[in-house]
Amino acid sequence: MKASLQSSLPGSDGALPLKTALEMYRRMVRIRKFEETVYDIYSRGIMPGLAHLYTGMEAVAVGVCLNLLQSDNITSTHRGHGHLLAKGGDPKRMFAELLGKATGYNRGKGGSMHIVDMNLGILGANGIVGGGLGIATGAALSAKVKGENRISVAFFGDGALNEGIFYETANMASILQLPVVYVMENNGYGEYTSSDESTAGSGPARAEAMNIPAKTVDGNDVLLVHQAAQWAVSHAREGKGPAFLECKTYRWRGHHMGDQGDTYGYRSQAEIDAWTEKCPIRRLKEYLLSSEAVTSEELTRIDADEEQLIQAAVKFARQSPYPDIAEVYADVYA
Amino acid sequence: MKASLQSSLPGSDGALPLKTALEMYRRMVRIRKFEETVYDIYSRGIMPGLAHLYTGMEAVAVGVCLNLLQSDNITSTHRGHGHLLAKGGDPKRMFAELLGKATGYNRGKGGSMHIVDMNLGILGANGIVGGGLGIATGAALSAKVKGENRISVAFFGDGALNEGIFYETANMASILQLPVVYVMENNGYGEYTSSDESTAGSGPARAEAMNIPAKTVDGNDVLLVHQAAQWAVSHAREGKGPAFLECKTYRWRGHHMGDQGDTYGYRSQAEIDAWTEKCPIRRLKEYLLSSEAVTSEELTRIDADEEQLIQAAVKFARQSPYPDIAEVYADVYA
Amino acid sequence: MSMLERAQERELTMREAINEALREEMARDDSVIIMGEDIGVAGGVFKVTAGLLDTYGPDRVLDTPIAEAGVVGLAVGAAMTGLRPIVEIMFNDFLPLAGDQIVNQAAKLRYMTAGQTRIPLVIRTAMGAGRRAAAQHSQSLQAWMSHIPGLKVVMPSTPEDAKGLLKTAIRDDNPVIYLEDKMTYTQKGPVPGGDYVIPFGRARIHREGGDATIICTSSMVITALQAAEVLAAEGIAVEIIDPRTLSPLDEETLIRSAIKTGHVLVVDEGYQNYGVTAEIAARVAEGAFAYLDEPVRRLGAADVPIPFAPNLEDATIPSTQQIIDIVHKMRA
Amino acid sequence: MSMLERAQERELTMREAINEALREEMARDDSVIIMGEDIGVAGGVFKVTAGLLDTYGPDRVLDTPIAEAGVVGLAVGAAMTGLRPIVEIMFNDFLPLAGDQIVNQAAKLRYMTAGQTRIPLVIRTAMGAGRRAAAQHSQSLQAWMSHIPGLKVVMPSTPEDAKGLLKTAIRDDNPVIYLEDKMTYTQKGPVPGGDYVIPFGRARIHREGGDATIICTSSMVITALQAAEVLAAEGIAVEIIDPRTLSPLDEETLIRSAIKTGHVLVVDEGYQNYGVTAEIAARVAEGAFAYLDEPVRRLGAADVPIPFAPNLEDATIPSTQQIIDIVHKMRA
Ligand SMILES: Cc1ncc(C[n+]2csc(CCOP(=O)(O)OP(=O)(O)O)c2C)c(N)n1
Ligand SMILES: Cc1ncc(C[n+]2csc(CCOP(=O)(O)OP(=O)(O)O)c2C)c(N)n1
Ligand SMILES: [Mg+2]
Ligand SMILES: [Mg+2]
Repeated sequence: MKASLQSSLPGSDGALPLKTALEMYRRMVRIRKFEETVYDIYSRGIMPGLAHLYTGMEAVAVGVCLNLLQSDNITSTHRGHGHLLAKGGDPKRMFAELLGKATGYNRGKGGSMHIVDMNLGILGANGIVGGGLGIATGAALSAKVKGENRISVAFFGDGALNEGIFYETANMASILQLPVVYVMENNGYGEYTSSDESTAGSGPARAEAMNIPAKTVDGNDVLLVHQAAQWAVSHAREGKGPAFLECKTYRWRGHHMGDQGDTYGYRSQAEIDAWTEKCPIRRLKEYLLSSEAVTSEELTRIDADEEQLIQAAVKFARQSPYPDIAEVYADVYA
Repeated sequence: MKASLQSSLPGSDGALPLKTALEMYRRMVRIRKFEETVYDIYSRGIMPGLAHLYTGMEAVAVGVCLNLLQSDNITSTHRGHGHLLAKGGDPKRMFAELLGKATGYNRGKGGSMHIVDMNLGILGANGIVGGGLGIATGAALSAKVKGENRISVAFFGDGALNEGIFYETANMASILQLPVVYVMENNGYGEYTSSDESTAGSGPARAEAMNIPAKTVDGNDVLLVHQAAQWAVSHAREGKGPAFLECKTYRWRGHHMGDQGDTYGYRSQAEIDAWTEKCPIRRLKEYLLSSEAVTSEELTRIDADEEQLIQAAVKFARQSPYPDIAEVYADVYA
Repeated sequence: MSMLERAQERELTMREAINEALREEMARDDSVIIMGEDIGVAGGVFKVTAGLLDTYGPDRVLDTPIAEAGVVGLAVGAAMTGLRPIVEIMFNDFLPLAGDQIVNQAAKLRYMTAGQTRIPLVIRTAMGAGRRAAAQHSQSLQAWMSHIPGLKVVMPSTPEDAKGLLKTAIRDDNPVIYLEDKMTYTQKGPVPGGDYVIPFGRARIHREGGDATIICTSSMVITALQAAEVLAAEGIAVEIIDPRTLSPLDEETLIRSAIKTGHVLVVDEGYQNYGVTAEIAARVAEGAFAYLDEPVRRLGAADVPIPFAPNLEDATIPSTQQIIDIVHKMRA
Repeated sequence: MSMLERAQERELTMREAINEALREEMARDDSVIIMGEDIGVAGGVFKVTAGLLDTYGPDRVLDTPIAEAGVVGLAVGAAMTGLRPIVEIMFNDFLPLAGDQIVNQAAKLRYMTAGQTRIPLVIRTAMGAGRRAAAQHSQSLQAWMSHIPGLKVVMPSTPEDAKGLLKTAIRDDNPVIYLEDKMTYTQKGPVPGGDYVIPFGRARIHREGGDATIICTSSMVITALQAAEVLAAEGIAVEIIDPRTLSPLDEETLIRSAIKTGHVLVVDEGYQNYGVTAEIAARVAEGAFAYLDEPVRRLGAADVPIPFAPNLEDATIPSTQQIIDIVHKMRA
């Protein structure tokens, strides 16, 4: 780990406050507990539809989002729970949405892949691979045209990198010098296809070829992600145009809930184990404890708080009613 | 001019034979005369539809195509006459197609933007910007799967570079190591929009970011284009995968026949004049004469031959009948 | 329309009427921006956006790269966050390049989010055959757009409608596909003065008549009106109705006329199979069932890619003569 | 079907039947290749292509990047030059990403070139709602595909049809869109042994009956057959017809049945507005005009983006009960 709580982070304007580090920890734990609870309720047949878990990737969303203001916008992916929680999303309304309940963010009409919270600048998870890229870039266009101090962050995967929409929108962002940060979550696979076998060259190289500065960072180290994102976010916020960040990470739970064991035969247990070793939460925890700025009890308290938050959220969701059938015809048009 | 008839061309396997140089001259003159005749008949209201002229860009198509075998495939663009003639297309059937006549390549059903000659490996002009990229790359896939010694060349413009389809298909060509050469004709504009204002970074940089080797060449110097294309074509033919070639050039006659004078106000007369000075045909001619390998009479004879060829072709086209009305319903399905 | 507006009426071409609507809406609301290929410096390939760049500057009039999906993608994001983008897609044949952005993003976001967002986006695009532009530049894909819930679809046939409907489209909080028949750009017609809007979902009866109903869209209105003239001379009074918006569709007005005349022909320039004429015919056949003297007839473009040769292309487009022939047959 | 084939009949799931067709055609003709996202190593997200990579190797079974337009683009070029590519587009909701390649390239190239080229391309794709997959993974876009001249559109409803129609599709020299309802993959049915094909443009009468005709597609056949059972118990004999291919459409068989029963309902899972039911209803209403006792009824999916919540989603899909209710109303 190269960044430290005490020392000034290169590229940042000062030391990382302990408060921020603890907030990182809290949010990563929240995401982990959220996702593992999804795993549980999905396995028990309580949750309908598809679920793509963020477990193992928590450092990316948290490291990036802790650089953002509430008024900044993000777009997320099919694997969106982590981004939403990192940006401040309410676990209650998220779980309710996952269960298709009337109290969900989208009153049950969207489900896991379509959660939006306009107040928090969450412009949406998206079921189309690369679907958030146009939206985030367009939001950056709004900010520029309206002279507002907002930036956009588009999270997207290594798989999405190969969709033409990345190329088309990043080119426009570059020409127009829009305040948008492209965060590529490189977890090695798009579904069951290895990124190495489907991608010629790298994300950063492709961004740089369009004059977008780019960095690659260990996506399992939240401090490094935070630091790199600080660079990217400042770049965008200062009007220097788009920036690109590749975060290397791994999804422990497979592509989606149907991808368990050897169903799709594309990855080995050894690989999974190796990445589990690199758990981003454990890494931060060990670092915090070794820095002696935090006690084990403090962290355990956070764990417990979050556990309670998540359990209360699930309970809320489960007890909520399904939407009224009249909802079918509502909201097609404004 | 850096290449020479006598000396060995760097990257080529020997001196450029005079025969080839004369064939370059002949084809460039053919294209020029073809296009200027289109200009004439279009202006006189004889040709329907749209016409995008290749005048001024002749060195690109000719320099590239003289490296190809008849069995190699090319895809062309809306500005396709030059590519087709360079690959051996028959001016008679082309003119007939331009006039919508039954004797045309496509029996009048395609027009200027859709001419195909499967026997010559001309997989088509295309009315969709970037429309030939998938086809050329797919033809390279066929060659690879079937173990045939054919390469593909996709001609496309600086404007087409910004369509996602370039990015998607070039990535696949790179991963699969397909025998395809991407020839980007950078004439500075996509319709009336300057390439500088619409394109971040360069074509070669974008190709290299996908591990595709790339070169840029003066597209008004047929010898240099020929030499660079030799490199690219060999690269593909030897199974080393795709290559990318940017040729810098200019279209004298504007985007299409409606783009005359100041209608669209995007380019200056000074700019046009400067490029007219760089006429690729005159450059080759002066070079040939100065090399003393050819006499002025020989070139004049080629000019006259080609003039005759083109005039005969127009006459043939004009005298040909329109297609039978039953053609409307033919060929929708095989 | 007020007396004042009528008094201020001028003859404008379709192109001028659309340009005026754009200009006025951009003046009225500075969240309106316009983006597309060659729309700025060049004023658009059909010159519909001429002068806008000079007036509103490059922040609000964006010449974009050639990247239809990207352009619409940016517009969707901009629409979600406070702008009201108008996108020009040069030819509607290129809508399929932006298909995902239109269908899976723009059309669905409001619904999927249970109304948390609105998408005030207008996509203007040129459609229609007749310019010898061949199969990739001559289509009329309104059936595709009309099939998608969440989109509104507008097809003006006169300068007056073009202006009033475009203003409504720009002020609408939903994605609106606005199709301009390229053969009508130079067509002239009276346009009222002042700021007026035309509501969506109200058909316009261009000509009344009790013998047969012709429901027709966009430039087919002109074709049908010509046929009506000829038929009138023969003593056949044809009612000509333009739905003006395909979605929402003013079914009521169409059915009322069908009930009155008992003979109905639907004409639209899209491919006939699985096209706009099918939906309208099916609705009218259901709504006026007991009153129809014969089946609802349909006339769309021939079900072939549009050929280049002038004689072939002409044969694919619904013509005045075909309409006359069908009406004769209907009345036989 | 020969006696031998019948004798060799087995029960297969839809998925197995499709897999078998792919396998056999790849064995028969080595110009057949298959490409798509996750179809190789993983055997496809729905496991339809399981085992093909092992048998035919990575040259003929290509795991592609996530790039729908690019994949179809390559397939078009490959089809023009001697291969017979089968592309899997994971969900038909993603067809719009490849819209241009399908509509402007694949569908038109043969015509534009006056028959100089052929495009033996099959695009297989999963459609249909019911899996709580929400608005971007549950659509049924067959109306879009059917509208485009130059494409053929196939919608099998049984394992037997799935296999025979897919073989026909692969051997066809035109681009064929082959839509697989994801809810039917595990549905079992008898499949003949041996190599058999089912011609396009021939409807299948699943059940005969003189009281009413239900024309239905894909999984709606199952829904309609269930309704027919219930209605039979009430003494109402319903005829169930599956056109099997929407383009070409076996209009004759549909109209013949309409003439016989005088009552017709068309059911399809696409959005109802400007959808498949419109075309079929319009044609039947025209062809059987004098014999219809009442208007042709239509039942499509609700005209809304498909909601996630189970109770809401179910309400958007045509149901057995809705069919029964409509037939009751028709016969009232
Ligand atoms: C346009 C489109 N194509 C395909 C899919 C199916 N799909 C869903 S997720 C996914 C993989 C995405 O990979 P990546 O972008 O790396 O994200 P990750 O799942 O690894 O987080 C695919 C192919 C889709 N949803 N949208
Ligand atoms: C998909 C698509 N978008 C837009 C157009 C309209 N259009 C035709 S040519 C052209 C410019 C192409 O520029 P470039 O690729 O540089 O080729 P050039 O005309 O300069 O040879 C445009 C925008 C089109 N035909 N297809
Ligand atoms: Mg990934
Ligand atoms: Mg250009």
